[in-house]
Amino acid sequence: MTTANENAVAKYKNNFLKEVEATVEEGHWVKMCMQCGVCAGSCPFGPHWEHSPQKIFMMIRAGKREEVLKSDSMWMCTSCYNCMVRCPRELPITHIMHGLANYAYRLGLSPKGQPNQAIAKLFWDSALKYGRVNELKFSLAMYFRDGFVQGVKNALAMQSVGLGLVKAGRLNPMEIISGHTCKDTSGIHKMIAKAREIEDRRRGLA
Amino acid sequence: MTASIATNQTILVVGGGIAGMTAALEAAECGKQVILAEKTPTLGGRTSLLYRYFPKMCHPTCGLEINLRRLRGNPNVRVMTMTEVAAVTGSRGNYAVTLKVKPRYVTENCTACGDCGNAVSAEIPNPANYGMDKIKAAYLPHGMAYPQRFVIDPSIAATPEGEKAKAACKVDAVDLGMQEETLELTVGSVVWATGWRPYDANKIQPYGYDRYANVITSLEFERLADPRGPTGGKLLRPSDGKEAKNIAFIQCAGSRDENHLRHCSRICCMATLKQTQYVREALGDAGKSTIYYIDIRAIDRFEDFYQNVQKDATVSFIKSKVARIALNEENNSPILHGVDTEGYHRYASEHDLVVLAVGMEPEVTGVKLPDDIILDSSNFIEGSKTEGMFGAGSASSPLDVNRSVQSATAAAMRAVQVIHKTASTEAA
Amino acid sequence: MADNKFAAYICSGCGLGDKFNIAGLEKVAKTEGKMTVIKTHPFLCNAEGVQMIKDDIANDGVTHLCIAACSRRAKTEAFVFPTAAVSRANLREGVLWIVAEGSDHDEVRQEMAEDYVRMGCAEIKKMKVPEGNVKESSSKRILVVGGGMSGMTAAMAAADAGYEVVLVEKTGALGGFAKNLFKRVPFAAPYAEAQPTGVAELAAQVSSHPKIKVHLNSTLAETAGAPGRFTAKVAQESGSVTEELCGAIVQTTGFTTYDIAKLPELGGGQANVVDQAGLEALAIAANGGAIKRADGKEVKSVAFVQCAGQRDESGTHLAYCSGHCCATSIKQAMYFKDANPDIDAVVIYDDLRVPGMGEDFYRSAQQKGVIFTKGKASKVTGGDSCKVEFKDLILDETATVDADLVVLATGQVPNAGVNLDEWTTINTAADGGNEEAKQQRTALESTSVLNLAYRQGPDMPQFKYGFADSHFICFPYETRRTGIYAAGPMRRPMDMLQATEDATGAALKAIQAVENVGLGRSPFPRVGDLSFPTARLEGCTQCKRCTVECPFGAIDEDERRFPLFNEERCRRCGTCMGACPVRVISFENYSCDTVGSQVKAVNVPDEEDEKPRILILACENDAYPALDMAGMQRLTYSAFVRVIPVRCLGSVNTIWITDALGAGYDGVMMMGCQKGDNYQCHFVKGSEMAYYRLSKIGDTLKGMGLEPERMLTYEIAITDGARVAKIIDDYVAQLIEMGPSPMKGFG
Amino acid sequence: MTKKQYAFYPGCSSQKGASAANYITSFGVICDKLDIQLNEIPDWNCCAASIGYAEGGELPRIVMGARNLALSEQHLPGQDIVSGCPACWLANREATERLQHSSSLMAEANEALKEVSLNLRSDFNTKSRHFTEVLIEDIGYAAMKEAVIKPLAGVKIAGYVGCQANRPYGIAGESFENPQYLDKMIETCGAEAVPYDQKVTCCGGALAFSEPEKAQALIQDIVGSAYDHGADMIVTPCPLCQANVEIYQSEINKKKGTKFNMPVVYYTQLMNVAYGGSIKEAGLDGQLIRAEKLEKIAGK
Repeated sequence: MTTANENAVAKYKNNFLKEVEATVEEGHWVKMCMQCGVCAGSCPFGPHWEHSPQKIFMMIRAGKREEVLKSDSMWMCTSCYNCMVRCPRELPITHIMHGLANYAYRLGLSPKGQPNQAIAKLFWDSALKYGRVNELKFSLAMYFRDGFVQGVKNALAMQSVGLGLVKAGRLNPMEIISGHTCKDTSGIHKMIAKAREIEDRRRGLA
Repeated sequence: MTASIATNQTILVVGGGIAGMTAALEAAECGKQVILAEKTPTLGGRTSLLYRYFPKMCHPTCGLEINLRRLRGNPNVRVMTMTEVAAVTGSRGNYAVTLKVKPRYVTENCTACGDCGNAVSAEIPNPANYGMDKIKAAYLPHGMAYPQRFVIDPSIAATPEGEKAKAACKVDAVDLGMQEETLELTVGSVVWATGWRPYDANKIQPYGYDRYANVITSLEFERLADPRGPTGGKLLRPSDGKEAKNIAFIQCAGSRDENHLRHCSRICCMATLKQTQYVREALGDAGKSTIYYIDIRAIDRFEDFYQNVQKDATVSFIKSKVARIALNEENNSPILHGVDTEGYHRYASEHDLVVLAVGMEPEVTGVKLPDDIILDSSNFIEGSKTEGMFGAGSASSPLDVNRSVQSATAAAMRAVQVIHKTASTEAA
Repeated sequence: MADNKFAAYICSGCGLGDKFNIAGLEKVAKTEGKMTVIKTHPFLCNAEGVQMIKDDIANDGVTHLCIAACSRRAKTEAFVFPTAAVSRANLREGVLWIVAEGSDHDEVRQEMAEDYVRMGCAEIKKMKVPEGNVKESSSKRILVVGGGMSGMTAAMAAADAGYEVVLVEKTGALGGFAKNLFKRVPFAAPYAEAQPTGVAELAAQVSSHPKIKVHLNSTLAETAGAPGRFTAKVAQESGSVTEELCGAIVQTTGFTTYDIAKLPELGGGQANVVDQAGLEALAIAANGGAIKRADGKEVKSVAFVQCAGQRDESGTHLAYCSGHCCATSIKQAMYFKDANPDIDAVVIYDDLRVPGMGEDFYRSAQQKGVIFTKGKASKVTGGDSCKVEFKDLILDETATVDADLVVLATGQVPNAGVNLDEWTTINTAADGGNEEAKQQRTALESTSVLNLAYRQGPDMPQFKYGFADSHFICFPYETRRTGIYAAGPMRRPMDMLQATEDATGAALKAIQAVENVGLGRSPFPRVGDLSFPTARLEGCTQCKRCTVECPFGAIDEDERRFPLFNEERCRRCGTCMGACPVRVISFENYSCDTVGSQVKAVNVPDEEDEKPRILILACENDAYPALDMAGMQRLTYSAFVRVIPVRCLGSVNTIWITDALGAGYDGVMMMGCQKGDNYQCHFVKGSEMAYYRLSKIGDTLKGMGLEPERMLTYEIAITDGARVAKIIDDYVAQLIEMGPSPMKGFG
Repeated sequence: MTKKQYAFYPGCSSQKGASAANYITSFGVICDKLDIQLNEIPDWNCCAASIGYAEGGELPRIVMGARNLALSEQHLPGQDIVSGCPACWLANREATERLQHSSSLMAEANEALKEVSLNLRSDFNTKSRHFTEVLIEDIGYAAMKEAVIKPLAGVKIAGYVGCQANRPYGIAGESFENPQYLDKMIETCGAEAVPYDQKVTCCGGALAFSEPEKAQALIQDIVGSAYDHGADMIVTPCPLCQANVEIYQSEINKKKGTKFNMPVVYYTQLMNVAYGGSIKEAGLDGQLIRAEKLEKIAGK
């Protein structure tokens, strides 16, 4: 069977802009960029990423599909919304970045082991599992994502902080066992599964 | 009172800037009767606050002198300063107009000898320098002011200062009892040459015009460069009066921006290219100009000017909309943050002074457009439902001086047509 | 002449009375000025003072008056006496306000004032009230040359204002370039969609307008005469010629697209590479449906290359930007997107130039999915599958776009007729008898649009790049051929909206011209001036300088080679007067005498007095106002100078200078407007002519045994108030350094 | 007088024993003093926050919000939804606006909501608001000031607004680059708001975990600038900002040799103390870096 990526390639015949418009959250805005670059200069993580939003938009128009989807640039978004409020063309840049990241991830093209991708996934899983995010499990999972040994290291590194929080009553060790949860977790799971199913159908990822 | 100074074959021109003066003169020199209403104490408008024009680098007052001579010699034009249009009703060929004339407190007797100015001590922010310096509260707006008559600022009219001015006047030209007058008159056509105003730079928050002394507007920079300006033509920083050598120009400050002005203001690119030559004039090779732009819109033969500025080693171009301005708290120098989009280069550049090339929007203070007027999405005048009123100059679109004059001449033509039709239908 | 009565009115207001010995001034006016009436008034410009003068004119028969008060630029509206000749002695801005305070300056201050009274009286003696030359018979018809969008608009504008119009169009139909457009860019909000051109409707209106007479398939075989009396020989294709009498001309002969064949590197001449005009043809053929190429293949992808052969710094192609092309490409890209959104349309631009509301049009195209790429195209290959190679300036790499069709946005080349500089050279050679030149001249003149029967050539002088534009920012309609106005893309690259706006304005200027000429009044910039030049031909040496130097081609030569003045073409600048070596040219109120007598009237001190005397001849448009500004700012300058305003430095006759220096003046300062490419002279060539002439005066000075520094010329801008004061003081210091003129005492 | 009623959405970090527990604690006294009643939305779920994008995608994320909105509508009809956490506020408000603007999205969301037998009316228009909005718009600065009984005289505070409390929505009438409302609130409490240049700098947000170096560089700028401008403490309206800026100071000290020990408290803790609340009521015992100056006043 063909992968979602192969399907997309076949369907959009290298018209990456059309693909983005059809499959990426707020993707239809990409064509409206006038390359002023205000977004590039507004990002707090700007110095750390390879392609700025405005450049990514240009790359999309230029059909650089692989380069864009495999890049880790959009994973660097801190969701500070600076770019979005300054954009003279009112592009929802933050959402487009998230949308691109999500699409790349769903096609399996996003860079493996990208730390922000990992945390984004962990957060979502945590939120979904109990309907609410469980900070301790979330953070432990975070530390241990690179394997046990590294996890211990990470945990020890932040031990003081952890204990501090416990002492301050802001991190509850008992969460390992019990912890916060919604009553209707099963309903939430069904609801999200449905939402995912609808969206995948719409985006041709089914 | 109803003034007998006009008939339905008179053309009312609102606004005494270059467009209004042109519209009035061009129509009058075709033999038509014209009333030219200006809300300030003098004709000349914004152009008289510019140091030089692009692309010739000549002086606005040069053309103003010729136009004033045309005006002085032409009995067909009646100039009314300190006059605002309060209301217009009626239709093509027959408009009823209400004019409000503010008191000048100085009569036609004035010989501009200056005694009143010497007598008073009260000062007001100088309107001719955007309030960057002060002048006496009894003043001649500027050297080319027309009518060549002093003005007494309302703030002192009813004070002992006002009395000082009156006492000092040997020709009995000061009348502190003047009141606002209302005039009702009939005209056949109205030309709205109400001009433009700079977009409020305070609204462009990332650039901190409201927070940083050394971030100024392009209009303020015109005054800095002008020998008649507050610094005598020296490019001095507002924060510390030191000479600014390394100057940044930020294009599209408000223009081409859904958060501010949706339109392109057309003149700003050329104005900035011109202003880089002010820097060269003042500092020679010691000056440095950096232009941050999206597109350089140097249209038609202005391209020459652009190409020449590009050859100027003291001027550099960066294709980038500046993201934000921070402040170096040691020396009050603005630091520009952004990315050069040509090849993606990040910068954090410190400059002595930042000039915001602010956009043009239609002037609204003292301007009350009738509902009859048709406006575009940026509130520039497209025309009127009754087809007897027309926009001229930068009230009709963001235009440079040359195009404003063309526009004003065309508006005069349209007004003349209205008057012709009115006359011929009445004759018939 | 017999019953001329001369009067001097001296104002003692504005502090003049306090600082001057008025009695002394009155004495000068009487004994030296020979005025019969002499009155002093404490406030001459007020109603009472003015009434006093009016009464003297009405009841006392005063015909000539010298007003010794403020600058001629002040209180102009008060001192209006239409029936009398008036001179102004500038005691306020010119003396009171610029001579240093303090009693130790009282003497020179008084001397300066007395000289200005002398000069005012001397001038008025030589002045006449211009009678003017009303011509009821003059024609008020407007001739419009060119039947495109601009021409039709100008014709309608004038006709709707009640003026008869004759429109001459060389092709068989009205509409010009615009009739070959599928649609036009929007003129009004919301600026989102291309609009119908409306050309057919306008053409119909023009053809059916009762006041418009249209000549199709016609050109101008000759245009003779002057404003108010142009006779245009309209030559039909058939060969028949009709004569049309017209008062003014609007030339709207449009543009030609830059030849795509000159752009082989961009695929010019190759299959499926078209210019914007070519694309319009395809669009009209498709009429809203799928656009097909010449080979019938439906276009699925199109690339637009902006600035093709424009903004070129190499000198090979057009150096300028044609302004409209960005919006035009946006419009044309929409043709494709509107027909089928799936068509790929990319615009490769360097700077996207859509000023004003064009920004909305740009957005609209993006909304429709047109792709805009900032880049510089280096190579285009045509053929079945076209390729555009370009440098992507954002992604900083060389890239290629494949397209079924490539559209080159080429520029506008003006149709402004013969280049007069070229013509003049050839013409001089031809007149010199050079046969080859004669053939060249015939060939060149066959390309003329107006075929003016003017001494100075068959068409309007051109500005940069062959456009017949105005050089003046404040006065865009000022051409150098009085009563002939240019409009539309033949005077500046422009889009349709600007062209129609431009043509509307040009129509008004034409109307103005016919109205002014009918009243015998000068056109811009000396609007309303009734004086005009006359020549005593008996003294003329036929040197032709006046006919050559007139910046406006106002002077022809009659069969006897004498100058033939066309008053209606004249701008009253006096350049001819300055040019005339035998001084036979003069205006009623401005002549070699009116100025010369002022020069002579000045009281030139002897060597012993150690008071140098300097004559300043100042252009009344900029230098004189600058001197006034110095006064208004209460700046001081030397009281040893005597200023005479002149209409233009071009009107300065060298006799004034030689007379002055001969009479013992220590120096002469000439103050005119900036010359050269960015000239600011309101009469275009006036200041330049002056510089040219004065550069030759050196020998004369040597002959008189004078240093060349005794006569210097300066470029003065109207804002130079402070500068001019300094220049004067520096020059006076320099002269004192040099010592008194050796001519003193010989005068 | 009757209390103003609001549907309350606490959010994950503000639950008991979670990182922002002390934030909620500090609400108590304020609500009593200002007659505000916050009614917790029954069985609310995580807002999915912006970081939920990778796995979540658009619709699932919005549906998470939609469920909260629907629950609020069902159990607390007519009450604005109020949250103390900007991320939650943003997510709920964004979900609301997106659903209002797209009928197709609304239809899809409702199809998913069927699974939990909930539904949103097509004309659903309940406002999602941040607690500061309630204080500023419904109570007003004047009333906030009136309630002060222990003015925080002499306390110098750097108001740190951060990102999501400010962009893309922010408080009506405030600028994204230089918002004034937090400084005003500080001053209503009698404290001094010090001007400094990092008021709206990003703290790294959710990436503080995964990109420690990059985030801590930003946090160092924020805390450093607060020190440079003479602040005794930092005040913020955002739990994530509070956690990041407070927790990582020790890390930064270790790595960069700084001596940071700058308390980071919530605006509600300020108000609480100014309104007479105790250290415990104000949740000041929940600080990693104790805000001694406040504790002193609260102790009196």
